[in-house]
Amino acid sequence: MAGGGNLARALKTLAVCGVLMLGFASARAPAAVDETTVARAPLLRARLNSDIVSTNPGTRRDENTDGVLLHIVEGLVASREDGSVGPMLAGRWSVSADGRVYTFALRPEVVFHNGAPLTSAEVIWSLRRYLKPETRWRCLEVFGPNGIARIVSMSAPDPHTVVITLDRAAPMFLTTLARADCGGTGILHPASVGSDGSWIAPIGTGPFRLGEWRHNEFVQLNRFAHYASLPGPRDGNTGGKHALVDQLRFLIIPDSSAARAALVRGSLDIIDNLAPSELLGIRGRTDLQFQSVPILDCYSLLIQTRDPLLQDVRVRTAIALTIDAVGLAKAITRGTASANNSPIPVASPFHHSVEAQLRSVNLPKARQLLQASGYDGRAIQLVTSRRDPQMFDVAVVIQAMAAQAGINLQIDTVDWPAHLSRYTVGNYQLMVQSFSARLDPTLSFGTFIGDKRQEPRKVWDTLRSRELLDQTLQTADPAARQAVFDTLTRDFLEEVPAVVLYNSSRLSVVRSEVVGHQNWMSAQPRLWGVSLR
Amino acid sequence: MLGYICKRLLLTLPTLLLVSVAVFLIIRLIPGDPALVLLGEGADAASIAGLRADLGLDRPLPVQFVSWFEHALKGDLGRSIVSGEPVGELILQHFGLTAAVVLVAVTLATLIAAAAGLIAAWRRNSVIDLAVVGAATVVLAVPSFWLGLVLLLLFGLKLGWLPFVGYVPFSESAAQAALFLVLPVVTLTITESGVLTRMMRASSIDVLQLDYVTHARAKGLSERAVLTRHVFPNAFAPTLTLVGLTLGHLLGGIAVIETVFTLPGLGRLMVDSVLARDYPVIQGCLLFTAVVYVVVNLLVDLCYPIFDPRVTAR
Amino acid sequence: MRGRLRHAGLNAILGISLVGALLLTIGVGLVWMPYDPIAIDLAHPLGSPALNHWFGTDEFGRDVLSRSMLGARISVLIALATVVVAITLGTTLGLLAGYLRGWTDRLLMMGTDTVLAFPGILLALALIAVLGSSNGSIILALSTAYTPSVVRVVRSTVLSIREREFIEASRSAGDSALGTILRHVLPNVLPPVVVLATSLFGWAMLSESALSFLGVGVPPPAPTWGNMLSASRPYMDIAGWLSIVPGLCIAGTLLGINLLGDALRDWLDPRRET
Amino acid sequence: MIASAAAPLLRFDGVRIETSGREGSETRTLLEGLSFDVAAGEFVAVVGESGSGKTLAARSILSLLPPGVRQTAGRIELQGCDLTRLSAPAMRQVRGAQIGMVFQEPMVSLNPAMTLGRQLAEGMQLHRRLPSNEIRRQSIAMLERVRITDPFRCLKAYPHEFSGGMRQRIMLASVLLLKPKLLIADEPTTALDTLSQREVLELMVELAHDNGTAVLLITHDLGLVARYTERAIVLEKGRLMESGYTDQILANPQNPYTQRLVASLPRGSADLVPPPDSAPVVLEVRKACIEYPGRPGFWRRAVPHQVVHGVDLDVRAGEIVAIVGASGSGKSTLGRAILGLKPVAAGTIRFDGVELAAMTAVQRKQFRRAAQLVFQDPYSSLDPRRRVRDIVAATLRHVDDIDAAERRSRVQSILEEVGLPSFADRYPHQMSGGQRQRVAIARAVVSRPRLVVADEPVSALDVTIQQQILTLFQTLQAQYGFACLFITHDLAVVRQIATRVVVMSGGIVVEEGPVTAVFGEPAHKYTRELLEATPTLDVAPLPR
Repeated sequence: MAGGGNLARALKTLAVCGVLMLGFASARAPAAVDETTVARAPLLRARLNSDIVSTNPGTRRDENTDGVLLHIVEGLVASREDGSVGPMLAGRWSVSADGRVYTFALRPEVVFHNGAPLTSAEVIWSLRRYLKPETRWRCLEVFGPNGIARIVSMSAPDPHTVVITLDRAAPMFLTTLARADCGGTGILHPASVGSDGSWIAPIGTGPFRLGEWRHNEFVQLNRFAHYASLPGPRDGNTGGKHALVDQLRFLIIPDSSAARAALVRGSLDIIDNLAPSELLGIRGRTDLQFQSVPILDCYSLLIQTRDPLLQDVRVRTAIALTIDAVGLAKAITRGTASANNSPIPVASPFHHSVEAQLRSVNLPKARQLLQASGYDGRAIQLVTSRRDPQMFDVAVVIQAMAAQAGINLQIDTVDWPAHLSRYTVGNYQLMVQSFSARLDPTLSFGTFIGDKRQEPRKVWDTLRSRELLDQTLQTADPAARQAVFDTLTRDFLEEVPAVVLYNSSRLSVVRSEVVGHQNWMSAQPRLWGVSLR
Repeated sequence: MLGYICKRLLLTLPTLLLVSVAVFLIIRLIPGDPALVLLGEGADAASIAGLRADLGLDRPLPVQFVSWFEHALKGDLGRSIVSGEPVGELILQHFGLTAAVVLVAVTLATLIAAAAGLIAAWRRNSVIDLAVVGAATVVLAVPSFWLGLVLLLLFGLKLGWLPFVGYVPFSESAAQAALFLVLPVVTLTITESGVLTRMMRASSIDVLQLDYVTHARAKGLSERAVLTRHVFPNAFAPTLTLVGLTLGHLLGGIAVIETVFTLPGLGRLMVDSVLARDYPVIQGCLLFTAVVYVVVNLLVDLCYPIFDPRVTAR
Repeated sequence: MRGRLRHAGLNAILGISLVGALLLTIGVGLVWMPYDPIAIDLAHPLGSPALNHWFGTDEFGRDVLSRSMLGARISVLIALATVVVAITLGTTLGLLAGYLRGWTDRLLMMGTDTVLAFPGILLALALIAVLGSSNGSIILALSTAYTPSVVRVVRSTVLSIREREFIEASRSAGDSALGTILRHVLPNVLPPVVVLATSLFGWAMLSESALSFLGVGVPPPAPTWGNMLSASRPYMDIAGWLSIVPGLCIAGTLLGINLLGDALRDWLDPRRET
Repeated sequence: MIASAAAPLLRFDGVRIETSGREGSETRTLLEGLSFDVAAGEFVAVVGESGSGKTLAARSILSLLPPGVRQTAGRIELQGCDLTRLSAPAMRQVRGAQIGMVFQEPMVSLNPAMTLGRQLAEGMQLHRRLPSNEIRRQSIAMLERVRITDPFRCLKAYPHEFSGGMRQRIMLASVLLLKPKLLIADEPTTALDTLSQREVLELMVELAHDNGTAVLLITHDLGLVARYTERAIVLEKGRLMESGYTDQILANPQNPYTQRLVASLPRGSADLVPPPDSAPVVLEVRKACIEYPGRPGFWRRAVPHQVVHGVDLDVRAGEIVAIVGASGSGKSTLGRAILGLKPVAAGTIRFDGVELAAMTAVQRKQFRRAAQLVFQDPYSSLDPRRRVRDIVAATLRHVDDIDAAERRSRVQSILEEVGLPSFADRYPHQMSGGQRQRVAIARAVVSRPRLVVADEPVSALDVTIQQQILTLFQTLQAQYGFACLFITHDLAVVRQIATRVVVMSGGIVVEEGPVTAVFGEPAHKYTRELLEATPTLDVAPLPR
């Protein structure tokens, strides 16, 4: 179980280095608009590029689902703008000296959407529910045998105190609870599920309550009048969370051009995840405000090192030498992304001079390598899909670039499920893949490094890389880790198990009437504290 | 009559069964499954296997088919894997919109085609005829989505006369919903009127050469009476068949139009379900459209004797 | 009657010129194109039409004129292959169903009904998903969708032809069923089939572009007018030439084919004799 | 030109009809300077073969010329009023009300999508403006007059529910309801069988007399002209050949074309010799029953529908036997069965003593060569996609003992014999009906058959052509000596060609024997009716 072990260790180490991520994000958000100065607008319309998959936090989910549900439910703690953990339903907490016992003090003023006050009973009920396998909580594994820790017991000494005991120290415990993909471990009122445990609808404590979900049309949230906000400005998923509109409607508009046109027409107020191809269409418009925030995702070209042809590092290097990452990123993202050949994202504090090195295009060298390898111009399949237009564009550009050195790439466009299926079993020669944000370089490298026999989706299967990855888990010292990451980066560039291309930015464009909208490094919509002029 | 209808419906059962089996096999041949889609790129093998078991996808195919078919026979098409909604409701919701657009558009297209085709045939080789034939031919040559996009750009964006996106259901605001449907209906009407006009013109030309038209003229009837009473009903019968075929196909979803105008119709539902491998929805949709196709054809056959009494529904 | 315009002749001339222009484009494209239609120039994306790029450049800086020329070849190839497969298969099955009648007919009709009961675009979507996106699978998917209509047309024509007396004459001369079909039925079925083929060609071209629009068309970077059109979508209002050029190419070709089909129909119509 | 004493009802004065080509293109004259008169209440025939312009002349009266054809000169006067100068609305007042028209094809001259009641009422509403119950009353009365059995039901019925003869009677009713001054009847009975033809024409005469309506009968059938009209005008290729009183023209034609026309009527020939009794029997049909499969029901099997019931028939070598009968009598079906194209349900058919059903493959091949068929419709019996050479050679395709060169020379020589030496490379649509029928005969005869079944081979042809084809057929029969089963409904043809006749009705043989005996003293009622209904030149016009 090398793979599973890796993950577990990685997560453990994250706890150690969690503090390193301070000061990570570029800018703190401006203070939220004071609720009293702005008349509340009746309806704010934002765009989702695909429908949410459920209203059940942290179970059936994707990024859109997480983002929408975090307006409705809240956990004990939540992520701050800078990635650290801050208070949410728990106003404060303490950790025992051995790091195993967490005591949370709940904020007494909080009420559920159904009017019931928040007490420790609901918190314990919610956590127990998440820990049941049949709930299919996304983060159940983290508390399983291979995870960071097991929860030994939960108790409620009084209605506003919750005590959670772990089987070992787990500095990553709170970070995990705050994770968006875990649904922020949102605390729910038991009335959210039926008597048989089946899901009904989320009754949470957030600034909005679920209004109407019309599949593939919209998700409407209504302002929760009795929301008890934390004091202070908006800060990530915590801080002051004021619902400044009566109704919040997420319109599901899959087509990016249609969304842009709708925004220009005024049928939509906010696009917080604009496709770069739409940038030209909004350029020079004074009635729109544009914003770009770098995020921690990563677009890369995966190479199947088990392929008879591609197991030859000369061929892999030759392919890499044809790719002009700067030009590619610029063309595909209209200059909004940062070209990067290292698995460590540009926005990461571990991205330094070694990581910042970009491979320069060298066609004569590429041809020379190909000749040496005996490549005879035979077709190499490049798998991509159209779900994300950028993945498709990357393939087209790479194909054209590789052709300059006489490399014959054939693009195989498959749909998203087929793409995932082929990724999971490693059934490809070359594949364009995008990875969602990994918070730590260990995780970033972890998406590439692993034992192909255990996990066929891993691309970089060398003993040395696996050992180096282990080393990054065994030390908390940033300098020591940086050294290992630098070595890994050099090896990665040398051995070319994949070619990292760029890290993108989250682009938002809002109508000028919209006040207070600010994306942050978490790839999720956030519409509290936003109002209309 | 009723017996005839029952017989026709019974005769389609083998077709429907074939459709069901074919659908079931084809969609399971497509690589990728709903568990992968639901869990996304970072999922580990254990959770994927667990979800597959939850969804019943780990059972042998014949077992899955029989179980689905049994439920389908009882009218239960299962629940969507993605949204958890009952498939029957999901289909009816989306079908309502598609049917509204298609029925209005095909009716308009038929009216336009009947009038234009008849007049063009009547004034054969005149400037009017040339204009009608030319327009119909050009319309045939324009891809519907391109037309839709151009109309959207023109009326939605440049002129701003019509709403652009964010369909409002009829239940919410009928007036707004109608506004949203103007462009899709117009696009579909234009696209479909080309073939129908040509068909109507051709059959009108044939009918105009027949003796009973001369006979009607020899009785002293005005041209208007000759055209409306004698030419139209007879020339319309073949066009009606084509209208039926068109309806049968379009009611199965106008995925392209729905994509252009971001309408939550049946076509979009099917395409999205295929892309999400939402097996119960795909199966339900295809079975449903097969039934629609069969029923529409039956209705057209039942209507046919109105225009051509020689054909009797047996 | 005043102002008689014999546009039948004009139509044929216009149709032949349009199709001729298409063939010329394909022919020229075989030996010469202004630029490499695949080569990207990331420094000059979305260039407006100019002297060096007559039809401008696309989002990757590729020359639209060169891509349209190559696109003509691929689009026509796919449409043509679809027509050939659908017509060959459909005619064979239609002849069998119409001439043999009985169980062959019933089974074949049930088969075509089954295919027709599938929404065409979805059938294509599913088949392409199973087979992978390639020219071959697009041709197969499109011809699967179109074959039933050919079967129906051929079958109904055969049903009317087999009642004509020359079929009896052939039988009384001692011809076998196969001999009669090949010698007398097939040649008489061909005229409507030829006319149908021209319509099919148009439909195939439209469907290919619709498939591209839905994201399962001809795999890039090979340009077809359809995938050029669908790729132009985000730039419709800022780089209109990207959609106008392939749009006009499709419309012009289809217009030419339809006009040619009309002319063929008139020319093959036995009634033109009287 | 015979001047009528009274002011004429209808006057044609120098009428010219041309195709209207585009500027610069050639116009063809279809009717040249036609002049004639029709007096009130008079019965006038316009006689001519296809292409004579007779139908165009009729249609020009009501300005109903087909597109592309124009009247370019002359006047057409109705009671002194020039119809050609009328405005369109004024012309519509004349149509139907003053001049009625009955068309050739009863199958396509009534609107199939409209009830007969509405079609009958249409003209009355337009021209008479009567209340609907009065229209209904008159319609029913008229339908009764044309002997429609259930006129009430008829008003609600659609045309397809009636036979051709009945439709033509209904058509007549609808036109005569308006009591026009002139009735134009364009080949009104050509598509009907002998008995229906007689019925319709007698009714027409009766009703026209009662209303004092003049009739312009357009026809190619001299028998009808002789029987029903007082005066006739003869057209050929758009020119007037002869006009005058019918009996005079027929008895003593002056114009060469008229003479040819009259001469080409089939007449009984005395020189027909039956084959000797010793001649072997080629064809022997015993108790043959033939059926058509019915429509299969959903639950039940198809119930077959029998059309021929136990027919016996012998044909000797070299003998010509005619089978006559109305349409639906089963005569064509019997012919098909004799050639093995339809199985017999019961009974036997033997060819040269061998039963068809029991033939070996070799025997069947020989049989195919020895027994040939000539069809009625020369348009449908020749494959439009094959050249004449291939059509004729097809019969020899399965004959093994001749090589390709022999085959070519045989085809060429038979084409010469049928008078088409240079037609080998033509397609059927490049030939006239008579020429096509020659090809059909060549195809049948080229394999030197012993039996030819000819199914109404001349009924679709013009009179003069008919005569040429019959003559050709007789010549070939004399030369090659094949036995022949000649299926026809035309008794005159029987007289000319056959020595023995078999009369069929309702799927059974009602009478059989030598032609002279059967026609001279018909024993069966059906034969008598048939003989009576057949118009011949010998019958004097009906007394006025």
